[in-house]
Amino acid sequence: MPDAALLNILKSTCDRFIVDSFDTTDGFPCLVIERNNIVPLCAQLKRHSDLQFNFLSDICVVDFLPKIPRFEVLYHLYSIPYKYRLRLKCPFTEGQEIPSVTTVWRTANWHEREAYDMYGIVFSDHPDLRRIFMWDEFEGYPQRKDFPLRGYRDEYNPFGEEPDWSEDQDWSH
Amino acid sequence: MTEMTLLDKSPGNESPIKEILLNLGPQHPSTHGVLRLLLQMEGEKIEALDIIIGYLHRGNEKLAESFTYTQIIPLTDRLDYLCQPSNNLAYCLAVEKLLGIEAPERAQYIRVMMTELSRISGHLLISGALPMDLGAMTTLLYVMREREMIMDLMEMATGARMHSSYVRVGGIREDLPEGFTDRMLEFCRIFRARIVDYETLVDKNRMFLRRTRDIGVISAVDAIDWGLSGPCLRASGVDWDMRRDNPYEIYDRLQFDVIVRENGDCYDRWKCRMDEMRESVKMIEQCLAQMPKQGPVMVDMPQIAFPGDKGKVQASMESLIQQFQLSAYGFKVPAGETYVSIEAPKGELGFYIISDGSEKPFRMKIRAPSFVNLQVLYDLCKGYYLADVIAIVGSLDPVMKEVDK
Amino acid sequence: MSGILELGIMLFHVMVVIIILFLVPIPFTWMERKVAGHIQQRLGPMRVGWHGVLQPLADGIKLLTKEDIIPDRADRLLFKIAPIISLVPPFAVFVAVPFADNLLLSDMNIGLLYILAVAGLGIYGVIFGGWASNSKYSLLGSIRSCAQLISYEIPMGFAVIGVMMLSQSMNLSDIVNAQADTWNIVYQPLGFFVFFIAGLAEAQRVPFDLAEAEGDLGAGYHTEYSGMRFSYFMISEYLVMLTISVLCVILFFGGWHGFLLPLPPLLWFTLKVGFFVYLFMWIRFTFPRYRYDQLMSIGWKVLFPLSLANILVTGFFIV
Amino acid sequence: MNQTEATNKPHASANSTPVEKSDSGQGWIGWVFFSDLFAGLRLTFKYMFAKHITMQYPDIEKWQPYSRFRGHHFLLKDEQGDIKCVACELCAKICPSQCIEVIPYEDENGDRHPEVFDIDMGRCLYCGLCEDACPVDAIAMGSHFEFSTYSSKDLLVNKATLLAMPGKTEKGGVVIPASFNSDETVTVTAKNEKGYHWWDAIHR
Amino acid sequence: MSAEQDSTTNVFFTALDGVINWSRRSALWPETFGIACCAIEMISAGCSRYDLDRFGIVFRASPRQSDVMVIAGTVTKKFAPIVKLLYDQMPEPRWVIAMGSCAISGGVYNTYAVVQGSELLVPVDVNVPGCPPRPDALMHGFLLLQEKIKRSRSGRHIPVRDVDDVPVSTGKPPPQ
Repeated sequence: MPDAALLNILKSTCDRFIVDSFDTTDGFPCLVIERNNIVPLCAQLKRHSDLQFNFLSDICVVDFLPKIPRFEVLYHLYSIPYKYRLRLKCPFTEGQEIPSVTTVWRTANWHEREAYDMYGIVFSDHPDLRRIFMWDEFEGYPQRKDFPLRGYRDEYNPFGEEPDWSEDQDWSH
Repeated sequence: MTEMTLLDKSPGNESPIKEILLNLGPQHPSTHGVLRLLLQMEGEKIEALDIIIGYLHRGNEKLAESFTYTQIIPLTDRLDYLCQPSNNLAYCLAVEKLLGIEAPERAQYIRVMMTELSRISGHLLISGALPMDLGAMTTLLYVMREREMIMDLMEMATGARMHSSYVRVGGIREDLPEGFTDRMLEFCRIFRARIVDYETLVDKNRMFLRRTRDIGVISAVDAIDWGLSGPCLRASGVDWDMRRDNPYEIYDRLQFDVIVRENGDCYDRWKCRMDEMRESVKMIEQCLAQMPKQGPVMVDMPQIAFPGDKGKVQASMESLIQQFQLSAYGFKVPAGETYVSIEAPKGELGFYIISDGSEKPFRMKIRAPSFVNLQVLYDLCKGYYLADVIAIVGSLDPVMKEVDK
Repeated sequence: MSGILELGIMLFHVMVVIIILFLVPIPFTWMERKVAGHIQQRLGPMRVGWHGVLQPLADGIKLLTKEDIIPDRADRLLFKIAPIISLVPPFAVFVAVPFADNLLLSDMNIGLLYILAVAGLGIYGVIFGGWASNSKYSLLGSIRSCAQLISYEIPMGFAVIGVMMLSQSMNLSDIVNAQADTWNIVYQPLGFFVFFIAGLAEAQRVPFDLAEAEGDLGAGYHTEYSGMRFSYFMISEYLVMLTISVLCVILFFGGWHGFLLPLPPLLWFTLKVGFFVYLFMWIRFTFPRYRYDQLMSIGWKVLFPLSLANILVTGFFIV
Repeated sequence: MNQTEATNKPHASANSTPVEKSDSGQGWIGWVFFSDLFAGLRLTFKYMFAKHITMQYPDIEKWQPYSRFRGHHFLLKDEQGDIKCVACELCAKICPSQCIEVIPYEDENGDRHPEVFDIDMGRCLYCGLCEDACPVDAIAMGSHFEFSTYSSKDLLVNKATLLAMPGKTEKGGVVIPASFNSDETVTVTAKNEKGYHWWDAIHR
Repeated sequence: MSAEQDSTTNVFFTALDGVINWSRRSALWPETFGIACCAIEMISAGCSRYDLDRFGIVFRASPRQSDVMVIAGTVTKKFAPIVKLLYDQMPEPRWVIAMGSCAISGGVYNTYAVVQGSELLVPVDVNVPGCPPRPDALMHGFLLLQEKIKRSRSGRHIPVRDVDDVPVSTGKPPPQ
C-alpha cells in the first residue's frame, strides 16, 4: 500500500500538474499528467526535500493501438532517501512530441532513445535522439502493435512477412 | 549534444589537430560481448566517445507479447545470462503479484538460495574478467574453476548449466535433489577459502591497484543521476540495497551486510562485488539452515502450475483437462499492471507487465540494470587513457544480452 | 686457402647457431603452454605427441601453410620485410654470446656494447610492422613499444655499467670468468633488479607487454599479420626473451660457472637460462600489466635514478 | 545536458600521478620489497604443483550428466513396447521456439499415436517445457549431449531416432572412463565403470 | 589415367596431405569472438575443467591469426555485416563452427531483428546444438571439425585471394 504521507505531500505540492491520481493494482501511487507538465513536475519531484525522487528507474512506452490516445509513456521513479516509488503516466496521441526529462535525470537519455527506436516517439529537446538498438537505416518502429513480430522478409529472415507493396506504391507517388 | 555523434561530424568541423578515431569492438577481446565504442583520442587519451549498442537486440519484449506467461520464463533466462535465477525470479514475482499468489515457504528459500548462488557466479566471472582484461589471465582461470562448481550445482538442481528456467510462476520447477544440501555446504566451505586466493593474487597486487584506483571515478550524486544501481552505485557510497530496503521473498529473515564503499572508482566497484560474494555465501548458509526441510515447492493450483507428479494428471480427468488448458493456452492473468524490481547482481532489475486479462502479456518492459549502467561511460571515460577504458567497462560489468534486450 | 677454410668453418658455425636458434622457440612455446597450464591447474597441450611435445611443430607447419594476407592499404614492401627485420637482431646478438668457456662465435672485446646496440635494433621491425599495416591497433602497439624501448634501454645500459666496473671489461667471457668465485649478483643486487625489470620491458613480457596488450589492442602491432610472417614475430619475441635470460645469467649469475654440483659448464648455463625463462613465464601468468604512462613513469622515475645510484655506489666501493 | 555537465564535479584527472596507497595489507617495508608480488608468485607456484582438475574428455574420461540434465530429447515406450506418446501435441503447443512437429494417426484400436514426430534440435531451447507439458510422460530430455553435425539438416530428428536415444542417467554427476573412436563417426564411448566426482580433484 | 588423377594418388602428395592436415587439425586457433551466452560456455571450455588447450586450441585476438570462427551466440541483422567482415579477414583455410541454437537457426528468436541461421551468412562447417551447448558438446564439435580436416585434401594448393582486403581496424565503422 502506498504511503499515506507520500500521497499527502504529492497532493499538496504537485496538484496543479496532476490530471488524475489513483492507486494501481500493485499498490503504486500513480499520477496521470499532462504532456507539457512533465519537466516541471519531474523537477519538482526531484527537488522537493520531502520527496527527493532522485532515481529514475525506467521509462516505458505502451502502445494501445486501437485506443485513442494511442500511446502512453510511463515513468517509474524511486526516492532513495525515503524509499518511495511513484509512477507517472502521460497519455498522448501519435505525432505529438513529449518533452525530454534528460535535464532532470541524465539517465533518461538512453531510455528515451529506446522509446524513440522502438515506438518512434519524438522527445523534444533530447540531446541525441537517434536509434539505439536497430541500425540507422531500419524502417519502422518494431515494438508498435502494427509491426509484425517477424519483421519483413529479407535475405536473412525467410520467415518474415511479405512487405506490404501497396504501401510502397503510396510512397512512390 | 553533437559531441556524442562522432560519426556525424562534418568535414568542416574538424579541429586542426588530427585526432585518432578508434573503433573498439564489437568484436574485441575485452568489450564483454558485442559492445562497440567509438573513441576519439588525442594520442591515447580519450576526448570523446560514442557507445553503440544493439548488436544483440533480439526483440525480447516484442516476443514476450506473443508468448504465454509460461513460455516467457525461458526467455528471461537469456537476459542476464550469468545469473538466470534472478531474472526468472523478478519475472515470476511480477506475474505472481498480478495473480495475487505467493510461493510456498520452502520454494521461497530455494529461490533466494539459487539467486544468491547465481549472484556469486555472475560476480565471480566479472571479478576474474577485469584482471584478465588488465593482463592477469590466471585469475580468470581460477575463478572459472570455482564457477564450474556453481555450474555443477545448477546442473544438479535445475538440469542445465546456464539456462535453468528453474523459478516458475508459483514456485520452482522441482524440489532440490538428494545430496544437494551437502554439496552446497561443501561449495561454501571451499569457496570461502578461495576468495582469499583471489585477493592474494589481485587485490594486494600493486599493478592491479594502480590500474584500478582513481580510475573512472563517479560521485554519489552523479551515480544516482545516471541511474546506476547495484554494486556500481554502492561503490560510490550510496547505501541502497533492495534486499534490505524493500525486502522480497524471505530476505527480511536473513542477516547480511550491505557492502558500501566510498570512492566510486574501478577498484571499489570490483571490491564491492568481491565482498558481496562473501555476503552471498553467508546468505546461502543461512537459507540452508532456516529452510523448512519438507513442504511443497509449488502452489497447489493446477491451472497455473504444472503438477510435480504426473501420476495425478493421468488419474483424474479434471487435472488432465487443466494440464491441457495450461499447456496449450497458458493461464489467464487478471487485468492490471505491475512493476516489480529486485536486486539483481547488476542492479535494479525490474519487470513492468501490463495484463489485459488474457494468457499473454499486453506489454512487458524490462528495466535492465546493465542497460542503464552502461550509459555512464559517456561521463566516465573522458580524460582517461585507452587502457583505462577497458578497466572501466570491465568494472561496470555490462552483459550485452541484457543491455540489448 | 686457409682463409677460405676458416670462412667455411665460420659459416658452418653460424649455420649451426642459426638452426639452433630457429629451433629454440619450439621447446619454449611448449614450455610456455605447459607452464601456463599447470599454473592454472590444467594440463596444456596433451593430444599431439607425448604430452603435446609436437604441438609447436604443428603450430609451425600450420602457420607456414596458411594464407598470407597483405591488407589492401598496407605499405607492401615494409609490411613484407618488417617481420624479417624484427628477426635479424635477436639472431645477430648471439654472435657474441659465450655459451661456455671458448664456446662462442666471436670473442669481441666490446661484446656487451655490441649486444646492447644490436638488441635495440629489433624495435624497427615492430615499428615498421605496426606502421605498414595501416591499422590503428597496430600503430598504437608500435608507438607504445617504441616509447617503451627507448625509456628502458637507458636504465638497462646503466645497470650494466656496474658489472663492467667490477670486471673491468666489456668482453663477456672476461665478465663471466671474473665471477668464477662470487657471482655478480652478490655485489650488484640493485643492478640486477634494474636490469631484470628493464629486460622484462625489453622483451615485452607481462607486466610490460603493452605493445600487444590483448585487452585493449587486440593483438597489438601484429594484428594484421597472418601465417608465416606472424610466426617470425613470435620467434623473434621468444629469442629476445632468451637474450635477456642469457644476459642475466652471464652478467649476474656467473655464466657457466656452477656451484656445489660439478656439472658440465654448458649444462649449468642451460639450466640457469632455463630458470630465467621459467621466471619470465611465471611472472607472465601471475601479474596484470601496467598502463602506458605508468610504465614510462616507472622507467624514468624509478629505474633510471636507481641505475644511477647503483653506478655511484659501485664506484664508491671500487675506489 | 550541457548545463548539467557543467555542474558535474570534476573527477580525478588521469594526468595527475596517482598517489601510491600502501594499505594493501603490508607496510612500506613490504611495499619496497615487493611482498605483494611475491605473495602472488608464491600462490601461482603452489598451484603449479597442485593436482590438475582437468577432465580428459575424449580420450580417457567423459562427464556423465546429472539425472536432471536436459540434453537430447527421447521418446519413451510403455511396457508392451509401444510408443507412449498419444500425439496430443501439447509439447508442440507449449514449445516457445515451435521446433516440435507432431502428426497423429489412429490405430485399429482407436488409440492416437504419432505418425510423424520431428524435433528440430537446431532450434530447440532445451528449456524442458515439453517435458512438463506431456500428460503421459512420453517425451523427456535425456543425458545425450554430443550430437554436433556437419549439416544443420541433420539436426532435424525423427521418431525413430528419438526412440533410440539414451534416456536419463540413473546416478549422474560423475566422470566416467571413456574411449575415443573416430573411425566412422566421432563417438566417445563410455565404459560401464564407476566414475569419480570431479570435485574431489578440487580439494587441495 | 590423366595427369591430374595421377597426382591425386601420388604418394608424396598423400603424405604431404597427411602432414598438413595433421598440423591444421592439431592447431586450430579460434577467434576470441563471443557474442552471447554461448561465449561463456566457450570460455568455460577453455578453462581448467575442460581445457581446450589440450587439443592445441588457443584463442587469438586477431582474426588474421585464427583458423576457426566459433559463432557463439545470436547473430542479429545489425551484427551480420560484422560476422561477414570477420570471416573475410580470416586467412584461408578457415572454418566456421555455429555454436548454439541461435547461431544454427536463430533459435527461439524468430523475430524482426535476428538472422535465421548463420548459414545464411557464412559457410558453416559444424553445428553444435544446445542452448547453450555444454563445453563437452563444443569439444565434440571441435573433434568433428578435426575429422573433417583429416579427411580433406589440402596439400595441393593453398588458396590465395585477391588482396583487396579490409584491415582489422581502420577507424571507420564497418559497413552496415
